[in-house]
Amino acid sequence: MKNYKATVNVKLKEAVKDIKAQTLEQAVHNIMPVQNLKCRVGNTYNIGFDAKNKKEAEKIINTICEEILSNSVIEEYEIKW
Amino acid sequence: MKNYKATVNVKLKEAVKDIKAQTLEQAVHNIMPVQNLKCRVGNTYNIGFDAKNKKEAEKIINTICEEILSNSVIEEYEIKW
Amino acid sequence: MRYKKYITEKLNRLPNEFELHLFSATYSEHCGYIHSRELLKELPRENAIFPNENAGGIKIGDHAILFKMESHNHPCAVEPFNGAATGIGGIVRDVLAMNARPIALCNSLKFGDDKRITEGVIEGISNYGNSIGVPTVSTEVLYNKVFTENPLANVTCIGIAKYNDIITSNKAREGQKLMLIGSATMKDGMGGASFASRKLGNSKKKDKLSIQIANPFMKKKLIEACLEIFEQKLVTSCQDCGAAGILSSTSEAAFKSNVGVEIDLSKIHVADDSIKDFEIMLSETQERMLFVVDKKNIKNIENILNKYELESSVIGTVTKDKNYVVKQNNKILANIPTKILVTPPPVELDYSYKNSCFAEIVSINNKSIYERYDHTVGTRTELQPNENPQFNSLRIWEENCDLGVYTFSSTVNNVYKSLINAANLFKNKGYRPLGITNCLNFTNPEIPPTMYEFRKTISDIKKACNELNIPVCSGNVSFYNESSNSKIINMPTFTMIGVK
Amino acid sequence: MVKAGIITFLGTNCERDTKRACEFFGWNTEFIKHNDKIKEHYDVIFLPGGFSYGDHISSGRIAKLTPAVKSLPVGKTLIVGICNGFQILTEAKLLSGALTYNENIHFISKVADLEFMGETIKIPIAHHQGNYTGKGGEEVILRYKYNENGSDDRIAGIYDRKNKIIGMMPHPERAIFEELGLTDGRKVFEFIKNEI
Ligand SMILES: Nc1ncnc2c1ncn2[C@@H]1O[C@H](COP(=O)(O)OP(=O)(O)O)[C@@H](O)[C@H]1O
Repeated sequence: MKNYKATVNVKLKEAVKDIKAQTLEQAVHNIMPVQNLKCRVGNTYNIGFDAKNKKEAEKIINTICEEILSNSVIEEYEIKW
Repeated sequence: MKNYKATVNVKLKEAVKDIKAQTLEQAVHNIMPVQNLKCRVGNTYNIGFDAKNKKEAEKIINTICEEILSNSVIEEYEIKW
Repeated sequence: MRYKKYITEKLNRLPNEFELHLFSATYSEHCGYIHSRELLKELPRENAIFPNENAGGIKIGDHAILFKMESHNHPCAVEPFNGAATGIGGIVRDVLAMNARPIALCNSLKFGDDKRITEGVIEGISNYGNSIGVPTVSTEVLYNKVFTENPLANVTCIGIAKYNDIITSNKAREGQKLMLIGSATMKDGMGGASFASRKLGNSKKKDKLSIQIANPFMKKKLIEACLEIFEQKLVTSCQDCGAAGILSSTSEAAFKSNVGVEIDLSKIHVADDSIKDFEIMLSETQERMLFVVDKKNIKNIENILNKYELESSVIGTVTKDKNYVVKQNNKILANIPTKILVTPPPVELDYSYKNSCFAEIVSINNKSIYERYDHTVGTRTELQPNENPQFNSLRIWEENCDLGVYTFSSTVNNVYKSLINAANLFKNKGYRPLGITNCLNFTNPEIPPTMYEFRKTISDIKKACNELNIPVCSGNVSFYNESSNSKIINMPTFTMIGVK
Repeated sequence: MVKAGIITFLGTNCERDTKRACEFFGWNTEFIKHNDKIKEHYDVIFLPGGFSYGDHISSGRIAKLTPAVKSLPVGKTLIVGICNGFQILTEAKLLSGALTYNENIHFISKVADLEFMGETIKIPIAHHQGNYTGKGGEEVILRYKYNENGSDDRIAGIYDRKNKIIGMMPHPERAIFEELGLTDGRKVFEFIKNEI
């Protein structure tokens, strides 16, 4: 068994309106003038666990991403090891 | 004016209980056996904007981080350009 | 420590360092009611049920309406979201501990110019109350700049129980076991009790360690699990883990039951192995309850907890000798007569009069605030908040009646009148007032005219309640609502209930 | 007599309200635990509102993984998701689209005017993520009269007739009893009964 650590980044697809980002942009404009401001908001998950090998580790992370961390209708994800 | 892009990562300080991560760990355990699972949950913000120079850009991002994106009592943040 | 001499005399020996940590919590203003306990005894209690328990109330038919108001002012100043959320969490536990299902929440908030505090507190209340599925039915929001650094967040929880099934904290018997239910203990909320009894310093750095993290999901599971366990009569006594956590819950249960307890710290489920012994005792980790149970019931209780994915540990035993004993495996860390532990020394009270300043307080309550609170969950809410967000009516299906609920505050000069006015509001709407709960938000009691105003408030509450023939069922006191630069105007807050 | 099942997830908080509403119509109603497979026959199965799993990660995300949801008798029994139940059904891809944060980013709790079967009815809404986006082939059965949360096309509820699945954000179970001043929820329950 080896310990693996992955960072998963989940964000809304480009075409989906990002309400949190809009709110953030508004909040920034309320405290100071910033030009051409564009924000996107996402979630990050740091996940550590034991697996037999990299292949098994990848399978585990993929399952977690597909089943729990993202919704393919509106989100996409990226895994970094 | 130049365009700058920063990625801000906000996460709970180590000592703070991460209740979402607890739920995530439990959910993973409910769908498959994973050993030694440890999760932390955070938020990522991609922020693009115009500024005169890097120094001004840094000032803007720092203000956004301090005032809007993070709560210094329980969170810490990291900026990547 | 300020009371070391007193403690040494009482114990007839020097207390050790661990014991001193325990005393510093139980002798704090927050736990020990140092400046208020004598005066509180004057409040009219006739017709109130369980006025000295976790939550007091009123009997209606075969049921009891249990309610209590609590403050979370200091935590809201430091971390508004979690401060407000854990305030609700705490008051819900008080009602839950008595085997009452929480059916409504109320709040009275006072804000100044700090937008982040205003927004954080409102979001904290919204997030927590909505998640646990208890409707927020009555809300008051006031503004004055004196509350900028010292916001006031008072929350009331109302619960309903079958009168005969109510569980109290005073029934522990020799040989029974102490069970700690819910979240694993960690360092959050360390020193909260002494923290709430201290004015906020210039630097908030130190205070930052005292944050309690709210977990409404865990609370919801705890509510359902506790009610299921209580229904099966598996628990003799129950106490919530609030200020000073395991220490105050176990010592209060022991004292009220006239027994002793022996706690073994090595048995407690902790989330963090680096936690120190005294930290385990004082931690204010949220979403925990203390049960006193017969040994034979432990397995059944654990089975129910498993269904809700909740942890627990058997942390100690009830003993006959009335001593409060804490061990780490076989090593004895503390051995104190419980009575000494929970009875702080009397203090000198300064009632001198001094002019206090006047400030105009305005309501900023509006739909952008109360529309963030789920007020209809639970199928009891009879009124929509747009007409009067402070007044609502709950359907008590169990007794076929309606319960009026009204939350309001008053300045010190207006206490009598505001209580009479509130009762008139009930009467005009066809409700008979039944009782009140209160939260007394005051400044440093050591500096005049705080105690003068406090005493006047108590006597005006007494006068109004006697005239209205209603009891004070429960309450809370919050002193030290001041920072180095500013102090609040002293303001008592009330939730009145009535029946139609 | 109608036999209704209500699935309870950890954190669910509208199950008792939904049961009380079903019982008002005389339906035989029981709870189904999240970790039980659904084996019995029901005429209608509700996924009630409330914050299952605390809405952690995303609302409905974790509930969709439970044995109860995985064993839903799709196409055989009428399935009704209310509020969080609707979110669970979209997360499980049993209904199309997704529910994201309300346009004003806040939780919204109020009595909303809704268009339902050609008339306007008043029913409470109480949600944080009710902003519906990306409709598929379902029929729209409920629309906000005034777009409360930014949903595409003011959509508040949809119905997949083929698979017999209904999802809605409003809470008809909170608008049944005269004592509480709102009774339009009865119309929604009558509709549900007719679709069994
Ligand atoms: N202002 C008050 N009015 C009436 N009763 C009060 C007041 N303050 C405290 N009490 C009562 O004193 C007891 C102890 O209060 P507290 O320490 O806040 O309880 P807990 O530890 O359960 O939170 C409770 O029964 C409470 O109702």
